[in-house]
Amino acid sequence: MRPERFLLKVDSLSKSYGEGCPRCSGPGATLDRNHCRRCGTVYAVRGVSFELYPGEVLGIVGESGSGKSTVLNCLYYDTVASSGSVYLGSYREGAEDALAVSAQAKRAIRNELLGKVYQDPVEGLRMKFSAVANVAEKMICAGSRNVGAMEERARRLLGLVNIPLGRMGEAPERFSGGMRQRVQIAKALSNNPPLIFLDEVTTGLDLSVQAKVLDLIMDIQRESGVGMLLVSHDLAVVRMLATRTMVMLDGRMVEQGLTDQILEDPQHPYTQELVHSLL
Amino acid sequence: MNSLYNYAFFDEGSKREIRRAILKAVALPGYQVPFASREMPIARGWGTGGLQLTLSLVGRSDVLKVIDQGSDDSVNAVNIRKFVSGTTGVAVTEDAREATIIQSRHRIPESPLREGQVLVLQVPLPEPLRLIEPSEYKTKRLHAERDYSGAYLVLFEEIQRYGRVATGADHPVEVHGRYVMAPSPIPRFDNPKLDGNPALILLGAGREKKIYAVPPYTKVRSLDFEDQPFRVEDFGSAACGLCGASGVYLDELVDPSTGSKTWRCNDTSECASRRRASQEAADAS
Amino acid sequence: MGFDMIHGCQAAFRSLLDASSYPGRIVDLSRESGLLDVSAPIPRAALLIALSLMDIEVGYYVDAARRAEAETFVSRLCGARPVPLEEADFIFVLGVERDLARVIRGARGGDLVDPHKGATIVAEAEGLSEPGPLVLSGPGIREERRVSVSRDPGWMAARAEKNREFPMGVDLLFFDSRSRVLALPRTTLVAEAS
Amino acid sequence: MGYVAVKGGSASIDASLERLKYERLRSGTSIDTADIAASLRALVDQVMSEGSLYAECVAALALKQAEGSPEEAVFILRAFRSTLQRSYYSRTIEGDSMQVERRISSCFKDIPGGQVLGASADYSHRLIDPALGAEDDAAARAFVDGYLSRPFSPRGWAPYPRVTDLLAGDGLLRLFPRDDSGPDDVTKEGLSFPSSRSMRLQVLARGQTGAVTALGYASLRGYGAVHPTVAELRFGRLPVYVANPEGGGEGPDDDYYLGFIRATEVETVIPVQVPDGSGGERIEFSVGYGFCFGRNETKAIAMSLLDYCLEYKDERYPTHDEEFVLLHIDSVEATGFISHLKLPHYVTFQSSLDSARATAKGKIDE
Repeated sequence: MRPERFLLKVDSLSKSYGEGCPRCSGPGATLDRNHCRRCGTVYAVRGVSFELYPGEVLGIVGESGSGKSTVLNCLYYDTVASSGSVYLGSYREGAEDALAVSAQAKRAIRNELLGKVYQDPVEGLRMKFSAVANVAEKMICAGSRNVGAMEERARRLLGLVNIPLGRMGEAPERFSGGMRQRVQIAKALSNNPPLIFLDEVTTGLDLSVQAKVLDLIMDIQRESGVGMLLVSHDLAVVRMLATRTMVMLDGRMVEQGLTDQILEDPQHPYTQELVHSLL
Repeated sequence: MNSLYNYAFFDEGSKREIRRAILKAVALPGYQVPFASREMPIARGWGTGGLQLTLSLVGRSDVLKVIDQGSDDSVNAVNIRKFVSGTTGVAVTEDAREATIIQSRHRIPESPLREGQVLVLQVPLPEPLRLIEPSEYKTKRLHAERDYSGAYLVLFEEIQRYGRVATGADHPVEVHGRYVMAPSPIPRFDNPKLDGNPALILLGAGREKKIYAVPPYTKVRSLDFEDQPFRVEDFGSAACGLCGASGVYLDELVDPSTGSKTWRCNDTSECASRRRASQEAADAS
Repeated sequence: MGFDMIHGCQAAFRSLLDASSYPGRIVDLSRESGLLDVSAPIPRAALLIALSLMDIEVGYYVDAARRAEAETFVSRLCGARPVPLEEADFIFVLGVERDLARVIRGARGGDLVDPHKGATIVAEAEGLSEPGPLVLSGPGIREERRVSVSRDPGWMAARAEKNREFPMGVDLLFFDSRSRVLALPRTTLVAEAS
Repeated sequence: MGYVAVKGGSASIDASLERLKYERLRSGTSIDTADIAASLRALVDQVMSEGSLYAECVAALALKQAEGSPEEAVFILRAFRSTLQRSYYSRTIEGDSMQVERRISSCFKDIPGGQVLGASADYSHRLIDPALGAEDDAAARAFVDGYLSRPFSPRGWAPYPRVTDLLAGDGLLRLFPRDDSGPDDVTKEGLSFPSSRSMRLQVLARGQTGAVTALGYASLRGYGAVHPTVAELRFGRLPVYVANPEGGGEGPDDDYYLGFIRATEVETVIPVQVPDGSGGERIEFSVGYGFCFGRNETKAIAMSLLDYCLEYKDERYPTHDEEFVLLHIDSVEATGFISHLKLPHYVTFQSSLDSARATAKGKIDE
């Protein structure tokens, strides 16, 4: 099958909010979509497993509340997964569960081996620091202590994402939405992670801006070969970027396969509905 | 001695709690141990953290020196020395070499410390990450996860803006390769003295209710970058107008008669002993 | 008894602070402990440490052959509460034959957010001397320091494992029958001389 | 010329303290602390509440020493408190056991037990009274004798029912499981976050009257999400018991009665939306609790608002942020840190000057 080692292997990842009760936590659980009506426990992600290989872009689609962003949040340690295992090809050669390590080890993994572009740039950037400093922060996190080198790389990456030279010293709070997303992309790439996460990166942007950001991501992926896990509620975005696609509904993964195959021949009724609405 | 109160003001239970916190602070270099800071008869922000440490440490055989801004005779120093000696009867000195406990605000004495001495520093703001993160809950987690990118980022941004790091006093340090720590508002000039010092350095923040420590012979590094190394204050060729010393921390004064700038040693007791020594040498010859 | 609660505890604390600040320096508590009641069911050095550091705010655990007797005595004297091993702030291992490694493994190590909650373990040794076969290094030690701790060396591996991920871990205080104390805070690396 | 030490700090401070004493006594009179305790009751209450020490005579003494400055007096009282050994912990004091001197509710026109106005300036006209300038001890005694000679029929002491119990009876009050675990004590353990409710209540009850009032007001005015009604405000005496220190019986009959404290207690009700269990929402009332030593109704009401705010976190408003509220309302901490700016800072300022000059130089070099 595949000769090389996976970049990311996710095994039965789950995330719930609430204590659970006999009605919802047993084997014959009855849920109303993804939550228990009796005790209010929300099962945001339920037993999701998948793998991602070097150079690959994997898309996750689903409506809002389907759990797709929660998957990213668990993987980037923005939220604590309830159960499951995560293996990273670049961490201990994929032999150690990256969810079972200490908080300081998690912080190191996130700083050195991962990048993320948030839907809301306020979460991903320090709005009052300069764009250069924002990009450099990720390098500082990963242990770089050379101002000249960081500055040079930050400026090069900001150039790559089309931030004008004259504005690189400005703070993102003075930037437009599209510019902010581009700074986030530069930041996510800054320490050369083998894998980056993109969460609804074009949501809320004007259509023309969306197209530019997507082109940019596509170019960067092609040139750097970085692995990407991309979450979107928009099938068009996934169709443009992702080689393989997973479909999530009510916290579960209902279908996965090559993006073309899913678009051509959707199996699950929910996917059929999604594809239909796209066409 | 003021006999209305217990020896060293505190009841024994308060001392024990602070003593437990001190021992944990020594075992965790640079980590801020929370403690139930007591209200003291001097104001919060006037050295109550340092005072609580001193009162919990002090015993009959100690010799105490108190410094404020380099001077034994500054208001805060006089006040604290009076209080500690008033409630304990402990011996006091102005000579850093004679002292077993030195409580100081904003300076590490110029004369090198030795094994067995304890330097107690008063800390107004113990959290080095407070400027980038106002929430105590979050800064505690940043320390837990050893995420100090914010501290470096502040320095990086200063370089972007001013072409160099522009911190004043209280330049953050990394202790024992783990915790980033506020060294209290000592000038950068004093930061290198924290590294590998033979004396125990205890830091106390009364209002913020934290105790932390730099044990003797502990690696302390001022945060900097490879190509923007840490720099201490630069006095150029200035020398003390009284004792002639240079290479020491100086206070800048304006001569009231000429209006021109003059310099004086900040560490007044060192300056005095230098002058005494040169006077004796002059008398002898 | 001739022991002065205020000045005796202050002197003992300063000695413990000295020992913790300069790991490997063996401090002598015999002057203060000599003034304590001899009929206590726990060794005088341990009693002095308890008196100096423990009170109603503290939970402790005793591992000893005469455990119940020791607990009654300590609780009455300090007001501290006996608690299960894994909840204890202070742990006393009295008797060199006791399994110190087991106690270290079971003790509270604190967590990354509150590492100061790691326990303090006060353990008996037959003798403490300097120099010796254990090579100490870390904060408080200029280069290295060599000491000898006479008791079954099983504790060393357990301690190394417990303190593997700084800042979490436990802090050790060894005492001997002559009321001498050696501190090994969690930062001290202990190796055997080759 | 030999070396002459430049000294003066100690002498200047001594002179300053002597001058302070002179200023306090320059009129040639010294006020009796008993007069302070008897006549400046609101001030004594405020100092006890912020000082978190119920001791009228000590608070009066502190006020005399502080020339009436509450901030100074609280400071003195807190420092004194630090030296006191804790001998006993009292039995839990239930507000229900209050011997009520004043009790009002804004929720209902009439409440079981009735509204008790008690002594209050709320209904007075705040017109300065020149006649009080001439009031002396004889006039005071004459008034008291006349007042006490009038016939009055005491109600007799019986507990008043709680207004919030009426709402609970209707099923409209948001109920929480009873929590009888011991309180956390910020004077013993230090405040940590997230804080427990017992810590929050303690910090609020000790809070500076002006600060608690200001933040409570802000929460009400728009910098908070509170729409309160005072269910009940009580002022009166609360008996304090400790368990028999000799052990003995466990029942309350063996407890020792220590005396009473005067206190203000407030419960405000605030509407909250809660899930109705079938996907929708309904409105219930939640209770905010306020309490302080002595009589300080504004502070107790403001505290009840802040108690609610901190229970129902809302990121939009600083008054719902526990660190913002709890870390800034303590009198000793706030006034101490503000006043420390008066201390010399020439070492740190020199360090800043060095950096400022270096950056200016860098700019010129470019």
